[in-house]
Amino acid sequence: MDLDALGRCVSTASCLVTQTTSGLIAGLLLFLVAAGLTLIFGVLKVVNFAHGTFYMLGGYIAFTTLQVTESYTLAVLAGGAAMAVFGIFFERALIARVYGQDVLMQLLVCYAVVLIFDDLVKMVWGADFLAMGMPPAFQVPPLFIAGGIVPPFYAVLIGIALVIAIALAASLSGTRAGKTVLAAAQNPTMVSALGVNTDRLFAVVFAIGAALAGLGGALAAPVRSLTPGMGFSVLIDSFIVTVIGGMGSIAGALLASVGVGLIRGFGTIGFPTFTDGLIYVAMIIVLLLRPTGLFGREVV
Amino acid sequence: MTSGTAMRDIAVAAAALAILIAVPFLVHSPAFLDYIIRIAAMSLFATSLNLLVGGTGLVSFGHGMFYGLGAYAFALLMQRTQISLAAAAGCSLVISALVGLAVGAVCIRLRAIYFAFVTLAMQMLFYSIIITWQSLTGGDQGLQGGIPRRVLFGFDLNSQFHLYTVSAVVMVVGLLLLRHVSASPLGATLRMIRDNEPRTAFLGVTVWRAKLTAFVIAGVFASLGGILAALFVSGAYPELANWPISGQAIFAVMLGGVSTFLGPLAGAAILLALGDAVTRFTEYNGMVLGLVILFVTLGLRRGVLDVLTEALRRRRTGPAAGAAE
Amino acid sequence: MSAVLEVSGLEVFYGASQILFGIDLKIEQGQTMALLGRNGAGKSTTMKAIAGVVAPRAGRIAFGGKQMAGMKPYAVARLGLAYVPEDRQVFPEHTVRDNLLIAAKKGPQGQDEWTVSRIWQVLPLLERLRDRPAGRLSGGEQQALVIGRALMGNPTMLLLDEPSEGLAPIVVSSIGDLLRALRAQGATVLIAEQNMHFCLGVASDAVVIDKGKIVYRDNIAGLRENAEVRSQYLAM
Amino acid sequence: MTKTDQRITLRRRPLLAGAAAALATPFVARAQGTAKSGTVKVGMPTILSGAIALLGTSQRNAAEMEIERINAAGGLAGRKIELVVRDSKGQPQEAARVVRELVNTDGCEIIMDAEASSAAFAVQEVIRDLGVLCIHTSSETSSLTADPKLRVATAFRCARQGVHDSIVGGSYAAKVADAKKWTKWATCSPDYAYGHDTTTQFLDFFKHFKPDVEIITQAWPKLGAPDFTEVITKLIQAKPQALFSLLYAGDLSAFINQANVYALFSNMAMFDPNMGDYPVLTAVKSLPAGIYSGTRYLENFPDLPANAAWGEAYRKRFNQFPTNWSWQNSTAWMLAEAAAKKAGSLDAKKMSEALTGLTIDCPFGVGGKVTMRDDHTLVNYAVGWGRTTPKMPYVIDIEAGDWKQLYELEAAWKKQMNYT
Repeated sequence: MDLDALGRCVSTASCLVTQTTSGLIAGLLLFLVAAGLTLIFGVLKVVNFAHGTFYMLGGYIAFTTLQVTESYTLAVLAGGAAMAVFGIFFERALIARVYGQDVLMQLLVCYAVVLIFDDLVKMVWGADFLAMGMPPAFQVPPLFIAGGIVPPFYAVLIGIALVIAIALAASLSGTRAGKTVLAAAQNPTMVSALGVNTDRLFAVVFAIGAALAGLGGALAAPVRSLTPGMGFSVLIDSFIVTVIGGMGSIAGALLASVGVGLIRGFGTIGFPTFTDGLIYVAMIIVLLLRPTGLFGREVV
Repeated sequence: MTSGTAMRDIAVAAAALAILIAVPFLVHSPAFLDYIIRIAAMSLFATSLNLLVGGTGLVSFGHGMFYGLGAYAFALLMQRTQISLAAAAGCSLVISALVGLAVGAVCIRLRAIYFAFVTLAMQMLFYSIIITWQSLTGGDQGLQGGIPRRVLFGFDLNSQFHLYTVSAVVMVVGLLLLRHVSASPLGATLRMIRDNEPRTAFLGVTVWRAKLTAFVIAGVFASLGGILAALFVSGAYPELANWPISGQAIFAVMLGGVSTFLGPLAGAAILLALGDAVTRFTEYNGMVLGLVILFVTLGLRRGVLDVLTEALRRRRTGPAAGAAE
Repeated sequence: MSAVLEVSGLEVFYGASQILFGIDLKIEQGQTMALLGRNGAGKSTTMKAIAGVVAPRAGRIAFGGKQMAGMKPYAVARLGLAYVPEDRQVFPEHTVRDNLLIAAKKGPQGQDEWTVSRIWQVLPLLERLRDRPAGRLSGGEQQALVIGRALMGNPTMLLLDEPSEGLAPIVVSSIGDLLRALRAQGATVLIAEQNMHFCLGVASDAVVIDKGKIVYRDNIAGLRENAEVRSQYLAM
Repeated sequence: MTKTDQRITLRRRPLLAGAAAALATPFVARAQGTAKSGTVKVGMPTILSGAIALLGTSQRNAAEMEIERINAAGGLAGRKIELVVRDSKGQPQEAARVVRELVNTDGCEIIMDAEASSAAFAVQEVIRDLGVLCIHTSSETSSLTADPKLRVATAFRCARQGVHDSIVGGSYAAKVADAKKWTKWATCSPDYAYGHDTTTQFLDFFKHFKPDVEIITQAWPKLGAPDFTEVITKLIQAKPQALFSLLYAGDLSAFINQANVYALFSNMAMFDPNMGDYPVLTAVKSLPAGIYSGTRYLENFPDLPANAAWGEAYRKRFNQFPTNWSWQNSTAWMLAEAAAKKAGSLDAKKMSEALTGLTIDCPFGVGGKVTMRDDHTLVNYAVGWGRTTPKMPYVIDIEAGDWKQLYELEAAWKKQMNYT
């Protein structure tokens, strides 16, 4: 514990700005992945433990696409699109068979997929870690804003994450399709009885959720290492964010992601060896005060 | 519980124990002894989890915390104090009960999936404390130097056969006790809570007290399993407290079946044997295990013992099903 | 005239227990059929089975001559059968208008299309509440909303499960007015009800269900006269 | 429902029988294991799955090469080697089980323990119980062999170790810091036992050589963390002149990539003993020049023809670079070969006696020789520091560590730790 350092940081503008932005960066990248998780839970009531696998596959597919096409944009799109397709397949072939069943059944099906794809990735891309490298366009020095440091690459990532957050929120609350999705989240049978093909709706929602995870993996690939099993730590973080924010709430996921990012940003200064512990403690406190998370509804 | 079924259970347990103890005299197989020692640890862990999952409807994702707690408390007491093995084990169980009481008091307020997550969070917090508190726990490298395996009631636990005998006795007695709990009025109350919590509360049952009791009992038996695990590996490692160990117990429970008392034992036995066999044949054990899980969850849709008991019942009652065989 | 909906030999189980024991029903174009029975007689289950919400174990359900037993709810709805469940099931966080819009669907050619503004005409109370979340409406307002929502799908037939349940008498009578108006426009409706008086006022025909079987069928005038059936099965 | 159930039941029978047979093998397999007395089985528990599967695969490769060579020359004490590799997934309890199975069921007479640290400690306890010969080939934690309480008569370590790296690193860093007048330092190491212990060790020796350094901040990112952003900004805020880090493998690569985004390397120098290993050097796409790096495995260090030849042979055969773990594993086989020759038998006790104090010719040793010291640990292997360059040979200007100085300081350290 180093409360002096924390106090010093909070009272210095540059440290405050820099740690806040780095918290925001970590938080928003996390949000991309967690948004998909919370969307899938909100609508399908499935706790998707395979979400980290989508993130991993998105990263690896982006890696290979970049090698072939040498375009980071294409790589990111490929990562997201491939996971959308994979999500549909996964939902139809596996998850659709355990709807309404014990959460443990769903957990095990997802766990099986995690195990299988960790090994498949090892077979295809090898056991060694891979690094994608920074696209040349972003190999530029960082910007200095209000004494804080903001790298252009991260500025772009923050922008993309925010655009996706806004687009997601706007299309959910502003379009008929989005409203139907929200209605299906509350009462799928009734939505089906109104003539909406809920099978297809669920598959599409799952695909969007998976695509967000894949996009997250692909976007972050230039600065993160690709290894089999890399989805795990991201999965845990996404779960924490989803649970704190309230399962099914996009706004909650955004708030909690940024919160977790900020805890990391300042925790690393004040509590360098207990940053993760802080996050678990935060999660437990939130759950005790609000058992369904910040914005969650009671789930049966 | 009627004394008739209790007597029957005790008779079955005594017979099982007699067979287990006879085996090493008939066949020499150190691997088999190891296997039973590990089953002893895992089956207590999984069966205690099923008291929560199948018996109360409390889906805990963090039960491994108690397995790890048992292992660490016991190993630390053995390494750092001079107390006897039985006393160390007893103290570890008391510690687990107290921790179970505190953690349970926090967790059982929550329902369904949120209970699952807060138990998981508790386990991860526990794990991160183990990793961080290096001076006590050795951090990620675990407790080094082994556990001094003192003599217990004339059994020298350095000998594999003696450790095997003690493990077999602990397993059989532990399972018998858990069986007693699930057949007791408490067990019946827990099942009522599982099936309809509001109605149970309406009938005048203090639901939280029953749930908390179940949580503490389950925690104590899980840590008994952890103690055996610590004896087997002669140490305590953070992996014994990390979430995949909870996942293993969950899988053992589902694999064996939630609705039969011995389901988790069967699940633990199959899971361990499967894991060992797969490791012998391929390095892609995750893939094989994954496919097996898919087969059980999507193919069988129930645990193995559940399938078997249903088949047996059908054979006994339904002539059509009998003819089909 | 051919039957719009024809149910025969319908059997439904919940787990191991059988709820329906071979239901036969025939509803013709323009009929408003009341399905009467005590609590637990099997009314709601019959409605759910027709709507595709529960899957029957045996029996046939033909709608406009098309076999649809075992279809998913959305497929049933797309054939033109709109289902209004007994507990109403509005989307509580959506506004009244959004509840209607989610259900909007083209009907068969030549039919007068239901639109939001036409719903406002027949259910003027809803227009005043158009931007209120449906969860904050009263029971009667919600009932009006779900009937309006069902109409937005431009169905050829309506399934109403207990539309009068738990509502104040004045609300019940206004819903009765709406149903009579629909009947006058030639709508085909199946109403499951415990409230016989309500049905006597809106229905053209009636069947009585008890313990999962149809025990009586006649036109509404016949039921009105038959005190024995009323006392034996409808506890009046 | 009934129908499908029957079908499954019928088809399941032969499957079940097959599965039961497969599951039962461990309990009967020993008879087969000992029947072929012409060969000697060597068990290798290691990690073949997950994020550090490379630890296992690159050692298995090395073992394959050495076994082929030794078998061609007549085997160990006249017996051909048969290698049995098992994946423990890096879990200590699983490693313990696997080793017991390898010995009890498969009849392995020697264990080449290729487990990372925590599992190596678990293996050590099993070896204490079973009394077979064991050479640890990856654990770098010094206490495994330095602490007499942990030592086991038949267990040896053939791997570099933390205290050696710390002494050489401390002395090298002090020399550089003196020349460049760098007094303000920061550290950034993974938050687990290795990271904490070895960082402390390094700082002790560093301050021993250069007492006027000041550690202005310490960051402890989590092992396997995907994101180091907040740690990187914290380091930049602190404005040290140089950074010492023990990050390695994928974490190190991610850290460098993320640090590049913040232009961290234009603000401070970086010292990392784990940089000089090909998997990291080749994976990082824009490797900054001038990172001070320890040598883990490099074909150009030690600068011996035998080393270059071995590296090239490995690369040709497996189409990838060897790792630090590869040379350690290879050396273990060379030691076993020499010890078997000396002992004339594979008996654990005789082999242990032969191994203790044994010096052999080895491409990875200083002057082509390494020694298994009497405290059961490898010494005189090549250890040095240099500076990175983005192209092959990746690390240049390598200065070799001075083993004389190393022995002295190691002895002092052991005394301080009460290990004598």
